[in-house]
Amino acid sequence: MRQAIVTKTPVILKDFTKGLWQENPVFRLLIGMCPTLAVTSQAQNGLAMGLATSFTLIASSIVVSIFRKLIPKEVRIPSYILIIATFVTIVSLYLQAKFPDISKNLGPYIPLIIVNCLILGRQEVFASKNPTHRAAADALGMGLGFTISLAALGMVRELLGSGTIFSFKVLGDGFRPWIIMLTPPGAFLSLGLMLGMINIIDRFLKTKKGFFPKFDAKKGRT
Amino acid sequence: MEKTLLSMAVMGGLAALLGIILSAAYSKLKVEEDPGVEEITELLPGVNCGACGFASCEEFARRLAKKETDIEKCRITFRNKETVQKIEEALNR
Amino acid sequence: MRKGLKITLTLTLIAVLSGAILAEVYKVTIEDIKVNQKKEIEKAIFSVLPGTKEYKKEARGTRELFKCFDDKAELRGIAFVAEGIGYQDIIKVVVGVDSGLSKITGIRVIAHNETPGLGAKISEGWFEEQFKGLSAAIKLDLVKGKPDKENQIQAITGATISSQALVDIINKEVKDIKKYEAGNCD
Amino acid sequence: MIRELVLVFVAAVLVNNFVLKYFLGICPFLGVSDNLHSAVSMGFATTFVMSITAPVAWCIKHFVLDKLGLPFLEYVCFIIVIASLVQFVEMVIKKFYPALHQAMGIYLPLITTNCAILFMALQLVLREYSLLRSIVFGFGSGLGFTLAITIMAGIREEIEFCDVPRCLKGPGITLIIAGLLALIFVGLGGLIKVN
Repeated sequence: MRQAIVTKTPVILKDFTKGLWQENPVFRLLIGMCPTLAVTSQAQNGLAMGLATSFTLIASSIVVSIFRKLIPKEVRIPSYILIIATFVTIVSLYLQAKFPDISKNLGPYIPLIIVNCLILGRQEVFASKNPTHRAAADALGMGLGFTISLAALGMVRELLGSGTIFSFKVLGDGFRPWIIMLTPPGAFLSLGLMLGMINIIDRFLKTKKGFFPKFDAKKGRT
Repeated sequence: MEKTLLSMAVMGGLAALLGIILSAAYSKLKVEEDPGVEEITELLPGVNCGACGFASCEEFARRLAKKETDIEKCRITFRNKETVQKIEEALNR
Repeated sequence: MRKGLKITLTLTLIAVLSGAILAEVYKVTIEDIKVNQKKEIEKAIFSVLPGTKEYKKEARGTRELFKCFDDKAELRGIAFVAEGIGYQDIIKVVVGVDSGLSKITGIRVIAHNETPGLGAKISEGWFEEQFKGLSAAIKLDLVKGKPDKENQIQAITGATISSQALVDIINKEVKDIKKYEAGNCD
Repeated sequence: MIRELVLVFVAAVLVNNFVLKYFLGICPFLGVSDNLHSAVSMGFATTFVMSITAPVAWCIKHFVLDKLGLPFLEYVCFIIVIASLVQFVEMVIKKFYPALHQAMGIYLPLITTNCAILFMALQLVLREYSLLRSIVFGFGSGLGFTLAITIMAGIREEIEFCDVPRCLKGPGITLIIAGLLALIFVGLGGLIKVN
């Protein structure tokens, strides 16, 4: 165990930051899309959904990684789902009790956190194979990445859809809000375009050469 | 207190019933799967989320074994270096 | 067989544990949830029938009816919860009518699953304001542009179905209440 | 009665389309829809699984949860029974009917992380549907999912030959196409007003 401690700190840091950009659940891995599209018509709802999902992810990652040796291989998926469902019910009851209006806004999408591919995926791929502290770091990073992405998408859609961010009036009265941004088509379009933008930024960061690929007459686009 | 006991009883009963059904099924209904595919299925997350285009990781593993698709499609694990590497080993064996 | 036992044991253990935790959490949160629901209805009643000091709940068939009294214990009016199908899901609205059942004193939407930012605007103040003071005798109808006649409501842009649904619910409910009250006017 | 069931069915397929309006089943929707054949079989398998889930969910709610007054166990009971039940059914089919398993069974495990199925189970409970109406609702929603995923698969097969900007390749362009499809389905919004 002595040797592990020496190399541990960077690994934890790597686990944490991985979830923020390289393996950002929404824009890179593209999992957990159902709530992303559904509740981000207002930044506040997106943030609340992000936090609720992160809490569930962190809590179940910790529990799963603690009991990872005890759960037999055959029933690992039903057991993980049971743990996640318990935490989601706790979150749902807590929101109904303490934040009734957020619970009303998120409505039917809170229980969908149980079947969010992100959480079950992380349990299976990471939490059930690594010690608790690494699982917690990974869950924290993934959760934060998820929340930031949802809040960002929520802000964009709310800004364009109703001219406000977190219901503070940002764009003046002259701005006619794009109602489409609040409807399902707006959700798909804005997420698709944001995905494209993130890919461009990522390519720019990676190549650092030109922003637009140089067009090479012979070989076509490089 | 009575509600808690009731809820524990209901959940316990339900899970026990399902546990028995599943364990019986596992032993009796074992279908020989060719080991290569089984090994890959073990490596895949087994979450059956359908993001790879196939409804179950088992099916995805079978297609991987037949080289009809590539690991890139499984969006949960394709960034996970160790698993991808293990799967590649299993594939070219 | 040992493996089968291990599977069943793990599943049952997790399930029992989760059942216990959930029961406890439910017990802790159920009061708050009930308080929230009660506060919601109370807030709605007080906003729908201003000046009400306390209210008495009465059963009316399957739904409840709130007889509201002001400080001099006179009957200020009747508030009731109306339900109906909106664009996506059920809309619950509290409607207040004055004691003579002639005027709508106000409405307050307490539960809906309409499209956030669009249909959800039915629960915003300005839309509910339009119903205040309208006569309960004739049917309300929805108008796309500026309302000119007396009993007209301006629809929310982009959410006509939700606005129409709300107007229909109120029309139907007011008619029911009048029938019910006429039946056994105490 | 029949008229109402037809209304619920058409509403579930067209008006309240699970993918394009409630954003459900997006993971399979983005993943599977690049060839028509697998999209159609995935769609029908989902419909098959949803038609099983609807009555099971209804029974759990009415015979177990309501009778014993345990509303908070709703999510946990639903998900664990449905997931295990389908895993069992899949094994039975795989063992005794390999041919059927090849066509349909391989899609059964799909249930574990498909938002559409859990959402549908919770919705039919929330709206207090009768048993028959729940089954029609489940079946209709599954068909709605199949409809959306098949249309998308058809379009995406054409997209292979178009010059899609590099940053939008794959999921990006699919989301934009889905946005346009959703726009069309919004047009069907007021078609039927039914609970």
